[in-house]
Amino acid sequence: MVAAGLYLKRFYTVVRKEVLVLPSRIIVALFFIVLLGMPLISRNPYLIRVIVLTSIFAILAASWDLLSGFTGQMNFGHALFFGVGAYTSALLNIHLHLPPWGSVPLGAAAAVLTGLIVGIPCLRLKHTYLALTTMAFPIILMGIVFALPDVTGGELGISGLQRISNSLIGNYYIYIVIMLVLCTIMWKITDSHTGIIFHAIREDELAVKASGINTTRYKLLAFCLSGFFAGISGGLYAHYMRIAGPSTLEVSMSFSVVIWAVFGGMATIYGPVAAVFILFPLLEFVRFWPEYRTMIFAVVVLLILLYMPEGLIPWVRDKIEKGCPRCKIRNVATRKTCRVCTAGLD
Amino acid sequence: MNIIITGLITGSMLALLAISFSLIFGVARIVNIAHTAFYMVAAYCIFSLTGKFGLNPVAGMMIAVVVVTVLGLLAYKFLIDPIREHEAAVLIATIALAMIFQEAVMLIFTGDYRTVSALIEGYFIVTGVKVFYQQVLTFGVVLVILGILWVLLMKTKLGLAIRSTAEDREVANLMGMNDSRLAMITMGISVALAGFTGAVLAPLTVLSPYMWMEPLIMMMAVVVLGGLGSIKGSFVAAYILGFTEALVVFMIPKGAFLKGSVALSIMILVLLLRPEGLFGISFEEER
Amino acid sequence: MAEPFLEVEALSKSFGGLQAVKNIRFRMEQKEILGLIGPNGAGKTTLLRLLTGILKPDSGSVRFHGKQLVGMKTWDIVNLGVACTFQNMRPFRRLPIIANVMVSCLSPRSMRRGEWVKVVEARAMDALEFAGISDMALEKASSLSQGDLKRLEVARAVATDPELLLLDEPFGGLSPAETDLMAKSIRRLHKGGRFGRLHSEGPAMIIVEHKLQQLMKIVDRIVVLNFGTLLAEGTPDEVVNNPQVIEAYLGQGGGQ
Amino acid sequence: LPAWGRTIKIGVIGPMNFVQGKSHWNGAVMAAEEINAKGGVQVGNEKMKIELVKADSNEFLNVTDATNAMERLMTQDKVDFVVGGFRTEAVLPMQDIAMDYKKIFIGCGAATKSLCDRVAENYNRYKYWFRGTPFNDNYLVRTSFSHLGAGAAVIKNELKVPVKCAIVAEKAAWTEGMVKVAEATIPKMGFELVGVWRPSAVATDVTAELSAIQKSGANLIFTLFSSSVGITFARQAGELKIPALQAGINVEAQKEGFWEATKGMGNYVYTSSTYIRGVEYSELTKPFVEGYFKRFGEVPTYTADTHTAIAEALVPSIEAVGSLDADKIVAYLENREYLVPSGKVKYEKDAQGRPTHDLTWGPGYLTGLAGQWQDGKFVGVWPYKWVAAPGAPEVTYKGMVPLKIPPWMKK
Amino acid sequence: MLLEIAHLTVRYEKAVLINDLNLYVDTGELVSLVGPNGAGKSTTLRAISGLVAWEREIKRRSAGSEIVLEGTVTFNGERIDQIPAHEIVQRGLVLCPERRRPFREMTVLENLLAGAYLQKDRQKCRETLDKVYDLFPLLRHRSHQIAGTLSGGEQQMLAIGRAFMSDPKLLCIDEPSTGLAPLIRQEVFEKISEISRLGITILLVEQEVSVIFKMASRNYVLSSGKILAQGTGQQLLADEVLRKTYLGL
Ligand SMILES: Nc1ncnc2c1ncn2[C@@H]1O[C@H](COP(=O)(O)OP(=O)(O)OP(=O)(O)O)[C@@H](O)[C@H]1O
Ligand SMILES: Nc1ncnc2c1ncn2[C@@H]1O[C@H](COP(=O)(O)OP(=O)(O)OP(=O)(O)O)[C@@H](O)[C@H]1O
Ligand SMILES: [Mg+2]
Ligand SMILES: [Mg+2]
Repeated sequence: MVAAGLYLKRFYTVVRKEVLVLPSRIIVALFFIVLLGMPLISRNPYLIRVIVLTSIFAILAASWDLLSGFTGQMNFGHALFFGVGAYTSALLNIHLHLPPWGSVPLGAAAAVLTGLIVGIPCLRLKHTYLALTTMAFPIILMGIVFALPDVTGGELGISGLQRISNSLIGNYYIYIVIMLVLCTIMWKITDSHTGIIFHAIREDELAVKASGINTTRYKLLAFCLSGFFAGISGGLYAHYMRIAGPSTLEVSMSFSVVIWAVFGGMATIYGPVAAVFILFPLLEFVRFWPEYRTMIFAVVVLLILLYMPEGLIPWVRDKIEKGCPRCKIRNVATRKTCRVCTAGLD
Repeated sequence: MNIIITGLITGSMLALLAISFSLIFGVARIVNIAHTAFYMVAAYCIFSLTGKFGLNPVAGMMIAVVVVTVLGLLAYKFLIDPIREHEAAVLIATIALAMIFQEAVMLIFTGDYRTVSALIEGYFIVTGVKVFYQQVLTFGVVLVILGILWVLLMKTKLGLAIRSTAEDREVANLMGMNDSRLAMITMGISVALAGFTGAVLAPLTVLSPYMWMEPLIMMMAVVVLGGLGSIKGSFVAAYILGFTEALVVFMIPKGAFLKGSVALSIMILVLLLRPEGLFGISFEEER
Repeated sequence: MAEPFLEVEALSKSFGGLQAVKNIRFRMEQKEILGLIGPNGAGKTTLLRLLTGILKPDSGSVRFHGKQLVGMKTWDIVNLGVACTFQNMRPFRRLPIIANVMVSCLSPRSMRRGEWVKVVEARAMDALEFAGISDMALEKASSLSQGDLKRLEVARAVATDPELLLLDEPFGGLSPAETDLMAKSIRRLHKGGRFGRLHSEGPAMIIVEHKLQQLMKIVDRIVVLNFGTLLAEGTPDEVVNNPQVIEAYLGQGGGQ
Repeated sequence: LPAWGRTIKIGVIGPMNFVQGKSHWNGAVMAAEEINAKGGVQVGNEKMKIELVKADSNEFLNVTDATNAMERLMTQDKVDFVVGGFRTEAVLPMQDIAMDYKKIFIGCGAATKSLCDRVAENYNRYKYWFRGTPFNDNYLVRTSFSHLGAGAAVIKNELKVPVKCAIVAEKAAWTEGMVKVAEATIPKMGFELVGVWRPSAVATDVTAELSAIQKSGANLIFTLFSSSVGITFARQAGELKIPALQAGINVEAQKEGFWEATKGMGNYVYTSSTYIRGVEYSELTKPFVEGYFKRFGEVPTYTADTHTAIAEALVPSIEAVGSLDADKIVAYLENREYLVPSGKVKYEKDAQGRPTHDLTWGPGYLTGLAGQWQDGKFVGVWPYKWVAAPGAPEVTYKGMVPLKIPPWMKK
Repeated sequence: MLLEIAHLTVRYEKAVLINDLNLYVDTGELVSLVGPNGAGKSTTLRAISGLVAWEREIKRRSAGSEIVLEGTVTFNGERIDQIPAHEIVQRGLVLCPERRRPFREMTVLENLLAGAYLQKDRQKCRETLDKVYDLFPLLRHRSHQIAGTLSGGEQQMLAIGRAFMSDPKLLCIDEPSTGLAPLIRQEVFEKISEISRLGITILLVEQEVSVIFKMASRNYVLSSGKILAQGTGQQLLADEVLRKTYLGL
């Protein structure tokens, strides 16, 4: 009892000292709370479906950011990992009757493998070369999928997969929790030593090598990590849709991922996640105007980027917070002095 | 023989698209995904001008190129230029632009497939193979344009300036080069060429609002294979990929749908050996 | 017999038709500072790059503690204890200066297991302190002036905790006063000891420099390159008075 | 006006930016207007009005979107029935969602048989699915071969040469099985098979293929096209005057715009079709085709059979059972045999006698049509004196004309 | 007066790089600008040649950090602080930037030709090219080498040569001697004074105080964005404090 009280107190202190000091952290906390509490407010299956799919794509967008935003290896073929994850889990589920908790991780493992296979030829490519080359991989795989219709179902895909959970709310929580956990992990990764090295690789690879870092390993690591998370999202998607088809490999899928991530703000992880949570429901929201849906979507993206070229989230963040010129710690925009070093903020 | 002709035509088209694409990439580091969308707009322009308003096809072509160029310059000025410092944002902006063009075309012309009649009808026979006059015409025009481009970029000051700005805008300024105007000019040339490609090619293909997707990828493959910024490279690579596609169609007729995949695989194989592309410049230490 | 510290044997490298490094051989001791001079384009930078594996030699061998370096990856060489700086500074422009150095601190050689970010940061800070730019640690590297970039280069190399430090024009772009300071720091580093959390074993060094005045004060021995070949070798005094060196490199009254 | 009871909500789902989806919608609109004008649907002692809900599945571009649209229909719009769907990869998950909510979903576009196999295998879950149009891919093959046979017969008669047949099929799932069957069947039909070509569905240049085909000496080309390659192929073949008759499936050629799209080069293209002006399967055909033409200015394609699905399948069943209860309607509908504008519907059972809710094909039921472009007009040419099986009666629908071969084949 | 800078102030966000700087250069003079690292020498040259304004324009468009540029710069009787960098070049004020900055992927020859971008007269262009080649014979041998693969010193020569190519009235050179071997360095300084004697005005930023003070007619000592002192070499060297703390002699 006492221990519980103590913990509660500790928790409260942490919340007050670490979360409540910055609006962005409060927003993240609210985001967690709202998502987890959603079913208490509404159990509308359509809404739930949209949120679940949004979550799946949020993982995907964040995984792209992990690879491309951080290490600067622009991947224009991210659908590859998604598709491999989806197809692998689908095949395992259909033919070996593996339950989702087995097939999804194995699908992710397959995506990691794909990451390696794609990563090795891409190791020596840079910038735009890499971007344009990666675009080719899902198309090649799509060719293979069509060439082997007996295994892959060709254009029809593999359908009739098992659901992860048969209850609406159960499903919801499984997906939401997985999303929140995975995104937090990704964010943690980028916040660690590895994150710094990823950043540095983006800036100047040769200099990183000369600093004694095995850049090959880190670049492949980026590919594998990104593949892993994208593969999970692919597997989750397949089990949610109960079908894995060639649409998971389409160019438009790869493009969407890039749009989400850049729209939200690259090299942040939370940016792409937030962007998916804005753009995906937006596309649903404009259903009332079907002829202009894509048009509206494109115009919104274009206009926002015109004013916030760094992405939406960094822009918002800069509005509500500002960095201390001395110690670079972030502060609420309304403060006059820094909360740590008390330097003047204007 | 067939392989040669098909390869030549596909190759020339790819070369034109790829070179005009890498032009603007070269100067302003803009990866213009909407490039082929401009090509589509030009094709539709011709369709409506010749089909709906009954204009003479040549006049239609000219107007189409002008329209597309103006469109391209406007888009550049108001949508791309303001965010040019942010490569990723530009990238998305051009994707969005392509989507907008696609949707606009869809709204105006619907999603039905359309065709445009050839400038010269008919065909002739070489070594037992039927060749359309239109194809020959296209091929000839493309070669001429490529030649002009070559001279423009390699032999004139404009070309020098374009390549200088591509490398270091700040220093280019110190040489008296107006980087923003150069970017504008290049964008104009680039888009005009895309429009021109669309115009010449319109009679040979089927128009649909999604027609920009297919050549986009092959175009990028050509640019990468040839080496970014290398005109010679794009030229050679375009024909390599063009012939590859043609070969696939002939060697494995049942696998004709694989032509794209095969061509892309070849590109990746080449890049494995030469990461900077066929004619790209590389620094040994950066391998 | 103990292995020589560094032994370069018949090292050659050519670019296209140009033979940048021709059949170079020299040795150096653990406790030495070696100056490497020569006219522009003599192949000094190329030689350093060959030593660190950034470039692959056409032939020849480099032995470090008896270990063949040729064919090894750059990062492995760095982790053996050979660090280098770039003549044309290559900072991570958009990262804070401290993060620039942290990358070096994160190399397997320099990193101790399970070290927290804070500790790594402290060590990076010490390296910056050494180079004299710690006050700007949190600024972006892109805002550094030419001279400060040079110092950042040195700080990065030092942070890998090297046994052999290859400095490519460490004084380039530094003002005379700062050159002296840097020269002093380098000497101090060579003596070994502690720099805050940074522990220095007193690395051997090869310094490429055109500012001979300051160079002479810190080096024990000088190697002169010309057209990729070894022109002369000896103590600073010997080299400066070598007529060939004077003709090819110093010029009448140069370097004084 | 009678006092309306509640409305019957019918979701129409399809790729609304594309012709297929537009036809889905048009057919449904026409049905709803006709029924509402007649005073609505008599359910028990209530008159109910039909209300359509349009859902853009965007399924060609984005399968996720399609499922969201379906979910929305189910839970937001709370429709009672759904008609539509086209791309199989999208219809499969859409079907699942409809079944989750136990709503009757009449598919009007996807031909894949596996959609109906699901009904047989798991009746309780999938019984709410019915095939509306077209008949499944197996039958599609059978009709196509009949068309091919008819074409071959004309060639044999007029030219007195042996028939050499080339197969040209776009690379897509639906052609996969058909190509295999065709490769096996064509030699059995007594023709020489000279080769198989598989261009991409959106190829814009097939001169390479055409030259090869001409070299192979083919005089009959079995085409399987559903996409833009149909236009490219027909146009370039016409321009190059390839001496062969194109027969089979060319979806683009079923449309009014084909003549214009090929600039007249598509003359003599011969393709299966569902509706042709002037051809009548039954007494329902003419009012439907002419009405549709009057209303929308074009001849209905098979996705416009949402009209049939609503007006002939759903509404009469609702009226007969006197309720909107899906289970009751299913039980009634699956045993019904009824006239539709394209023939007569009877739902099939599989070999083990399990209901599949698939459509029966054959003389007297649904057969489809084939038409040919003859100098700017698309006319019906099959079934023309068609004998389905030895001894069976000859079938010729009203309004048919004889098939022609391109004059340049005659040298 | 060929160039006059009055009350020049440059700020990057909150950092003051140049603070109320006044400076002038007369026609035909060779003026040097010296000072410790980070003093703002390069920034001054960048401000004169319009690059700071150019950068400000870009930053403003991209909503990035804010740059403030105040004060007047007069060149040849005309205010140039408001006109874009590429037009300043047209008026004859040319900057050879620090850190060499060659066009890495172009050949040496192309680099030099780019320098002569504004030169309309082909014949003259060829002549200047020959002059540059005479100045740095090494470049002649390397004229088809990709500039990025040149050695550091060779790149420095290229950068100076490229600036010469634009036929300047006032040539601003930022640390030309970095990375040059003593022999070449001597030569470069000789050539610079030669050019200066030919009537081209030169504003030189250098670290080699001992050499520079002998060459320059006047010198400015810059520290923390402010002018600390100015005068001939002898005057400045006479000041003990200055010598010790700022010039390191
Ligand atoms: N990648 C390359 N391709 C072609 N030539 C090269 C390459 N790298 C260097 N060189 C040439 O090799 C020679 C040696 O260059 P290096 O950089 O080693 O000179 P250096 O001695 O460091 O000169 P400096 O003192 O000017 O820096 C130079 O002439 C240079 O032009
Ligand atoms: N973009 C920038 N943002 C903020 N501060 C900057 C920026 N660029 C330069 N600075 C700062 O301005 C000061 C002056 O820089 P500048 O490059 O003019 O120095 P310098 O006198 O040329 O030094 P050096 O001799 O090292 O080249 C430096 O302290 C530098 O850190
Ligand atoms: Mg060097
Ligand atoms: Mg400077």
